[in-house]
Amino acid sequence: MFEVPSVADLNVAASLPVTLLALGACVFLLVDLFIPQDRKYITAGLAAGGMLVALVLALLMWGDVIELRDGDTAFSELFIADTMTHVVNIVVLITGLLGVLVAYNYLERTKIQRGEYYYLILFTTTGVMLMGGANDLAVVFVALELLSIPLYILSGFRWPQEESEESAMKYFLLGAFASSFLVYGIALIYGATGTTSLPGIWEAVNDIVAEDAASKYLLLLGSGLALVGLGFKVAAVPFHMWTPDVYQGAPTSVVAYMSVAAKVGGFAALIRVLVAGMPNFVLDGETVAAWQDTVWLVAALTMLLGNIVAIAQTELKRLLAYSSIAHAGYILIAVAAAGTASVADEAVRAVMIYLMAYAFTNVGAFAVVIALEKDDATNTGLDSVRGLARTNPLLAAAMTVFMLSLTGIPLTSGFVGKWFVFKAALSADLVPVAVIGVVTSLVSAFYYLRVVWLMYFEDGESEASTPWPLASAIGISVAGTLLLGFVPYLLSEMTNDITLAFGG
Amino acid sequence: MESSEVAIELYVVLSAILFIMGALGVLLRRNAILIFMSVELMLNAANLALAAFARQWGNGDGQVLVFFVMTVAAAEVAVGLALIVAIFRTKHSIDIDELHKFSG
Amino acid sequence: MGDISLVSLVFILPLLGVLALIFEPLFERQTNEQAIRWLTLGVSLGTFGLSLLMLNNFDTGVAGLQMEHKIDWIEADGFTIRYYVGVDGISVWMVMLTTFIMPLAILASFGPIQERVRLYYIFLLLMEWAMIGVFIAQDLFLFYVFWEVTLVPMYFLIGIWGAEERIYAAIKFFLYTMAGSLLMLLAVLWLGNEAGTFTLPEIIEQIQTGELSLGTTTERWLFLAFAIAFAIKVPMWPLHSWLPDAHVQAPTAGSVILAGILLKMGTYGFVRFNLPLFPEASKTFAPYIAGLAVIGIIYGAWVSYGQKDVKKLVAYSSISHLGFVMLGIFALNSTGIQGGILQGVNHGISTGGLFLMVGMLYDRRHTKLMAAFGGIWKAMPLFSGISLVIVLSSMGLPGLNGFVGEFTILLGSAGSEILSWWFTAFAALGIIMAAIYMLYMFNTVFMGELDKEENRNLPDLNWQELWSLIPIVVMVFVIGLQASIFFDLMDESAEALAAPYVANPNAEALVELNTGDVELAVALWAISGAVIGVVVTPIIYSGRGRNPWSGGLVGAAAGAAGNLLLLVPLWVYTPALEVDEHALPATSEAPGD
Amino acid sequence: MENFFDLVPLVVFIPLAGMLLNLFAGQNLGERGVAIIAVGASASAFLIALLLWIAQIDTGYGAAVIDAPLLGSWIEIPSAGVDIGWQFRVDTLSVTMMLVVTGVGTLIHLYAVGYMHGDERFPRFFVYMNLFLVFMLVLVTGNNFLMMFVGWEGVGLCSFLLIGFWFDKAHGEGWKNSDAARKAFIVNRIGDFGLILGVLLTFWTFGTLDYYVPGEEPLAHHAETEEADVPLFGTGVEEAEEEAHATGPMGVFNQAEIWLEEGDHEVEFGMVSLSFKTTITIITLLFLLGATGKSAQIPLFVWLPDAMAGPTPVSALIHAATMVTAGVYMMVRSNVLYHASDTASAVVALVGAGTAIVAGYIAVGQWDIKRVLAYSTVSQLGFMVTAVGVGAYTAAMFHLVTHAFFKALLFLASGSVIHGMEHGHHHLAHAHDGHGHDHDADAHDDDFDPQDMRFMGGLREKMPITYWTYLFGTLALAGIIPFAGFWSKDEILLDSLKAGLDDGHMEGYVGFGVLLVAAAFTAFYMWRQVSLVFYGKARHEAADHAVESGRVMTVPLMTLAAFSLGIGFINIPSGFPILSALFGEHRFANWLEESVTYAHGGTANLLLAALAVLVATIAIYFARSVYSDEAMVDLSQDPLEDDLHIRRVFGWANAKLYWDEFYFSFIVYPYQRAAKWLADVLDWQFWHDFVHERIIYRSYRGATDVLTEPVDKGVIDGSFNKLGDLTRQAASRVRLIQTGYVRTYALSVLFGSLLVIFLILFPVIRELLGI
Repeated sequence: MFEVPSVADLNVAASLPVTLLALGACVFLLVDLFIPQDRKYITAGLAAGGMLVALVLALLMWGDVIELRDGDTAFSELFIADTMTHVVNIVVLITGLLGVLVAYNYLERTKIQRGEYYYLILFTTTGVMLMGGANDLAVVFVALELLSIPLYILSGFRWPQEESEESAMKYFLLGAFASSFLVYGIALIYGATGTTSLPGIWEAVNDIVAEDAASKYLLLLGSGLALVGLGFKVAAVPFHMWTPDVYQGAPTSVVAYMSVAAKVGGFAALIRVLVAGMPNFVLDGETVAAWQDTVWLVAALTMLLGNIVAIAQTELKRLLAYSSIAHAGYILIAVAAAGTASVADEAVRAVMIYLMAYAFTNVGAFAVVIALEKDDATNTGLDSVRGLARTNPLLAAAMTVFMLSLTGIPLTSGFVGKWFVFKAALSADLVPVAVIGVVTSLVSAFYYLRVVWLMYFEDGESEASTPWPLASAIGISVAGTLLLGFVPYLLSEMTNDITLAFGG
Repeated sequence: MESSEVAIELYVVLSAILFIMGALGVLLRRNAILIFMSVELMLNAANLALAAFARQWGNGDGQVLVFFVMTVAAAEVAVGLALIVAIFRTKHSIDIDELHKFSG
Repeated sequence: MGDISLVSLVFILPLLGVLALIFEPLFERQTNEQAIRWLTLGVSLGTFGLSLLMLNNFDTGVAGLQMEHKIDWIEADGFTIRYYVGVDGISVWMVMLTTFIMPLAILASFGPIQERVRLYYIFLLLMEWAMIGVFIAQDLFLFYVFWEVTLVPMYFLIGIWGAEERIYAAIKFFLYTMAGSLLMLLAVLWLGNEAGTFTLPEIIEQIQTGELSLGTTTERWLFLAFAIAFAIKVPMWPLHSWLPDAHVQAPTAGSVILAGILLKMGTYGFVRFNLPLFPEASKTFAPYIAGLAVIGIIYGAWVSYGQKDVKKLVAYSSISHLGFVMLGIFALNSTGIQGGILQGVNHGISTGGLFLMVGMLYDRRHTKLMAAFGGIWKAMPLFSGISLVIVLSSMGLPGLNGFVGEFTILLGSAGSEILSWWFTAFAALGIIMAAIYMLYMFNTVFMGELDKEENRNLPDLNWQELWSLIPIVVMVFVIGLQASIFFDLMDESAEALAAPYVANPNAEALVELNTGDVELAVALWAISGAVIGVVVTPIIYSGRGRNPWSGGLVGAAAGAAGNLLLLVPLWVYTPALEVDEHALPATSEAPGD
Repeated sequence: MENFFDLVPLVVFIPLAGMLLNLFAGQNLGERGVAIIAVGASASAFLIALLLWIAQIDTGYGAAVIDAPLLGSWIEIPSAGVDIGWQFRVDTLSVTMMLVVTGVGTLIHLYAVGYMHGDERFPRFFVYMNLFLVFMLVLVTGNNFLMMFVGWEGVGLCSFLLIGFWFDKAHGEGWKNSDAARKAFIVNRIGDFGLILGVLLTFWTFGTLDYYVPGEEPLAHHAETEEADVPLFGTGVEEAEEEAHATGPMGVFNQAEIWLEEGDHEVEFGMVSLSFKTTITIITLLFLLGATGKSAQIPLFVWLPDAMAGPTPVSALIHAATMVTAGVYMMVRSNVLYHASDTASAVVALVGAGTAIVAGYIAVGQWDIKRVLAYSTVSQLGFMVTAVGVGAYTAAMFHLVTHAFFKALLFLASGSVIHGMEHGHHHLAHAHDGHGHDHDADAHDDDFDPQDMRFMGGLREKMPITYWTYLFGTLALAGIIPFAGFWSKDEILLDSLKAGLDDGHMEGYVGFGVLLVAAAFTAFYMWRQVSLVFYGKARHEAADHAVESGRVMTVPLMTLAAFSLGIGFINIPSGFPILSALFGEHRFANWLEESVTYAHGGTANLLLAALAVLVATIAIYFARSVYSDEAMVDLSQDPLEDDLHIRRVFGWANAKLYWDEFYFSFIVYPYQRAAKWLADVLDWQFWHDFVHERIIYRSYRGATDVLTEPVDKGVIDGSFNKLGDLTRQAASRVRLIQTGYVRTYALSVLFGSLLVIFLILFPVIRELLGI
């Protein structure tokens, strides 16, 4: 009953970037042993180099420079390398690179310089890339764990310090708790459809819907639990409680990377499982996917609570934590919009565009927080920003660009993301949630503007240290935010031919 | 073949009960290690369900998944215990109620 | 696509100016502020020159867009968003106003602005770039982008260089306008979805050929969404309370640009979007918006008479002037529209002048209270002479620019097929009230005894101030005496725009039947609200220890306003209430929605 | 001679050039240079007016429409058919006005050179005077209502500038002048509100605002039968017929003629549809409102007396001779409209009569020399307006012309008196500072006011020329036989009586009766003034030392005196014994008929003439007896007040019938209080603070407080604690459970998952339950 898969099935070439990076990470694991403590920058260099190679590969594969049959599957249909996978690879590799750049001096300064940091980042990136291309529930689960466990360690990286430990423990406990929900969900889905491979599930769902079999309740329950597990990862509201504490406790360079990577992984999973796996899961008497209303309500809840609570925050990292919750809400709108069959592709593209735009802005914002942070990891309160425009005009200008992009002011990538998400929502007739989205982004204007107002209108003496790697990271993020804002063509072109292999 | 087998629903109900027991365990216990055990319990409940469905559907996917889950659970616990040791060294207690530094 | 059209050049130049300002320190060791000032002035004058070039090869015979420039910007699935700019009769004068006012604002801020000079001029040029963008954008997405972008530099201008409560004013300005514009974002998306494209001319053409016919309710909601966003910007009467804050706290150049150009974006929006895109809804809402405009005229004039701070007085006068502009636009005939646009230009010039004047007084005496002045005419004769001309132009003295605009608007509204003659009568009242508050200001500040010691030896105008006022005086006389130059540029486009509203023979019947009984119902509804307000508020007031009777009036107003607000969704959703469907031969294929 | 008409634009552009020259180069030209330029400009304008007059006589009273050079069309909107251009209209009516304005204007400019000598803002004064001439001539020569409106408000502006000329006088005097100036402008603006609405209505009714299109003749031109009132088209009906159907564009008046003849024309525009008759009535009434504002009639005359705060030449030129007559000119210009609407004419007549009587009565009780003349002007304007009301357009214009001369004379003479008094006053104090005139009245004792008649008396010997010229003016104004006033006033009385008799217009009788009484008042208060100022003995040392004014002031006085004697002879009614043979009959009436279609000269009625003169002489005799030399020794109170019940009557007159108090308490103060309330309470406290701060901003903060505190801590903890207790009981009291923070989050995850599961199963549950 078990035969050895032929080499053609394996087709490792399709998943080159992922496999390359995974091997690289393991090699660096070994190589790092031989690098003395004071020359840890070599590991950083190697990690960055590895990611750069993977990025170049991903770009080439996206551009069909390397000939391979599109939508090709590897590892006997466990992994699929379609355009969406490449886009996810590009986004997460860029975030990884920025994460390394940002962490380079920070670790030195706050005396937590250890080689493990870099290849833990590599492992997380591999996890996200794997999730991007998951074509089977098993791979989804494994990728999720591969993505989460290094993050638990990373958030506890400054372990002698209480906060960091506490945030790691919280993150770990709740992470494990939530992933067990996911597993149980997968089990039930498997129970209902009889297979764990997503195309298989897709056909099974067609039959279930056609015969209106009893197993549809099992399927509903399973997808609900899977939604809980992934909702936690993406920090949607009912499961968001961990985010503020973990973001505040963990070292800022980790948070910078984690806030984007975890989201990209979470949303890739949601798209693979819900949108690719069960788009046709339509109960009788309805036109849209069964799970659309739930996702839609969770999105609304996330936006409302994320934005409103952010207003009362007085600590910068906590404020950015709630803002990242709010932005998860905006992306969830697009995921909900994907429920309507006709709008699925447009909605998925909107998710990817938003993630790309969000990556640059958020990493940039946290990079500025790192620049402000003192060596003993304090001074991240809101008034650490007061009067920055006088002491360090360039940094203040960069922070303003990030804040405007998070608010969604035009000519910044944030606006482009919101434009596409709201457009997808409107074409899927989700008008109420679009209105909530618009109103909450008005609310968000208030607390983002407060940061700008503290920097420019008030005067205080806030000084910031920007060594060259951090400065270049901020430079790249600002360039990315403005470039994507000025020329959204890049984004729309990149995501233009994302079609879920077996959708429609 | 069916008559002598135990009905699939029983397995699912059992795994559901186990799952809920695990969840309550996580909520009520104050000792970190016991919380870990409850999480393991929940994962194993899922394994049970998977094995039962695999038998019912007659294909190997479920069993493959069980092994995945078990290995991952092991890795998870390893990391978890390392964390507990670290916290114990600083706080000299693994009661998770001490961990409430953040607020608001 | 071929050659770069002049319009794009006018648009790009300020951006190049900004980039020059940003990268200028690289070429120069220490930043000397004079160089920055002259560079900015040079760029804005260059833009003005280019716009003059654009003006003289503007072909007055063409109603549609000219000197277009189209580049594909975003190709997403199903729709392409283009960088599509062009200029036609309606927007040519708005662009000219922008390029005309900016050099003056820059020149006038040579003196007062001394700290963070580079940042200041970067924001000014960004403002100019964004404002020109708004007026030439022909793509919904492009328009929305520039509409929002104008907010950011003005937020900083008010916030950093403003007066005491600048932060509060800046935040309020930003949030107020953004709230409106977010509504517009939804409307733009919805319209884009329905029409399948974001290019404005294509959508208008679809609507005119009946290819795209929005149902009455959708059309009304879209009209309202656009209308609210623009009404906040204009500002129309109930949504005006951000204006005094923003104007009073902004630096001189800031309030000149704010009053001169930013407010016109609102009126321009109505003309560019609401009228062509939603003919039926415009016809239905025209009397109510014109009613608000007339209230604005009278309310603005009356409140400015009660002011003690001269800058606030000028700010409220803008509400009154723009009430006239809105009345002109919603007279829905070509005279009214052209009058409205010209009055927009006039208001930009005269109120720009007024704010420059107030700024110069503030720089000398550092107070804006009128009581602190008196007899300035004797102390500063040259300044007072020029101020007299500007005051007269803003008061609408015939022979100057203010009168021409107001007369054409009143002409349009008198002959409008939508507005009853009550609107013209009450609007004409505005002329008297304009004289009252303007002369009150001129009297208390310029005439009377030079009895206060500080006013005795105030220095008269220096060359920057003089040269920032002279072009304004020249334009006041040029428009005042030769208005036809301006009209024949606008005529073709305005006529095309007003065509659907004039051609409909039984428009009168349509409106007559429906406004009659509806007005009665609305009046009763409002009165009942007022009665409740009068009864309820004293109870609340007395509860909080304030004398109950003072609350009565406030309560009445709140009650009435509350009820009226409740009305909006009520009648938008009930097409049955409208008799127009039956009276009107089915212009659109599907009667009703 | 035809091309002389092209000179018309020069009439306006020369004073404009004069004004600009003085404005820019005034400071360094010195008084002489400025005077030369100013007077020269006015004189050359007068010369051109003369040339035009000659050209017209030569071409048989021809008319022409000339386009202004340099300026293209003013407001031209092809799509709406709006085409208003800068065009001048030269016809007999406009030339008459030109002659009056520039003629009297030049004399007053000359006089002002002397009067304003020594004032430090001397050039600025002449800039405003020339600017006034420019606007007045634009008003008079404009060929469309809008150009007239430019002149209309322009002269309002000049009167504002000139009234407030001494705005910087000390001791609150300056503030008083500025407020008077502002009052004048605002009251004029209220009048203009009516006019602008009238112009709007005219445009939409006739499609154009032009009086006449170039080359167009006034239609009812040939209907000149004398006796009966002109039937609509009289003899000239044939030509009118074919002309009527000439399809070309036509001016306002000719279209009106045609439609009147058709009778059933409906005015259709926008939401309005009215019969032509009612439209005409509305237009004429709105024009009347405009005229009352400018020509100081009943409701809006309050600004003229306060306008006396300006220098005397200003009062003479603007507030007596020219500007205030603009309203009358406008009504005469649109006589076709007024003739067509009987109701409007009736209202005009009544307003005119009312003003005449009220102003005449108030003038009796005034002490300020210029204020008496101001009220007398208002009353005389009332005469002219009544004339227009009863259809006697020629009489109105004739009275306008004569009044311009003798009222200007009276004002200049009073200026010379004031000048003399001040001179005496300074001389008295031996501190001959010699700068400026009556704006430094505070030199010695504070209550001395050079304009108050109570300090004058016995100036006959000291200022002989001023006395005689003043006497000439008084006799002319009172309407004594050879003087100009008699002819024009008699014409008006005759026509109003005839309107009553022939056409049965009731207002004719009322007008005649009221005007007769007003004439009596006029004679009385003028003689009262002469006796107070010139007869008896000096009541104040300043009057003792008063000195006759210089030649530059007395020469204009003498010329004006000659005119006020001779100007009456240009329109001798037909059939008058000697003089009609001597000077020709109705020369002025025939002259006007060319342009004013419904103008016609009346025949002489000797009985009525005698009656008018008799009434005047009785009034003078009565004044002479009351104000005899002994009665005027010291004037603590007016001799009239001796008798008890007359004192109350005199008191009311002195208090100006409380018009100002009425306006202030019922209109001005409530407006100000409402403005304050609106600005402070409604707009700021309620709308800005209450709505924005309390409702929007506070709710922002409220939402965040609610969400951050309880949600994070209270609500979730609270409910979970309860849930915790619940589970505790359920778990049969295993050790007391105290939920830590971490588990709060775990609880929230559980709570979240329950929520999600419920939501996702919701459709199924609903289907199961069959809702």
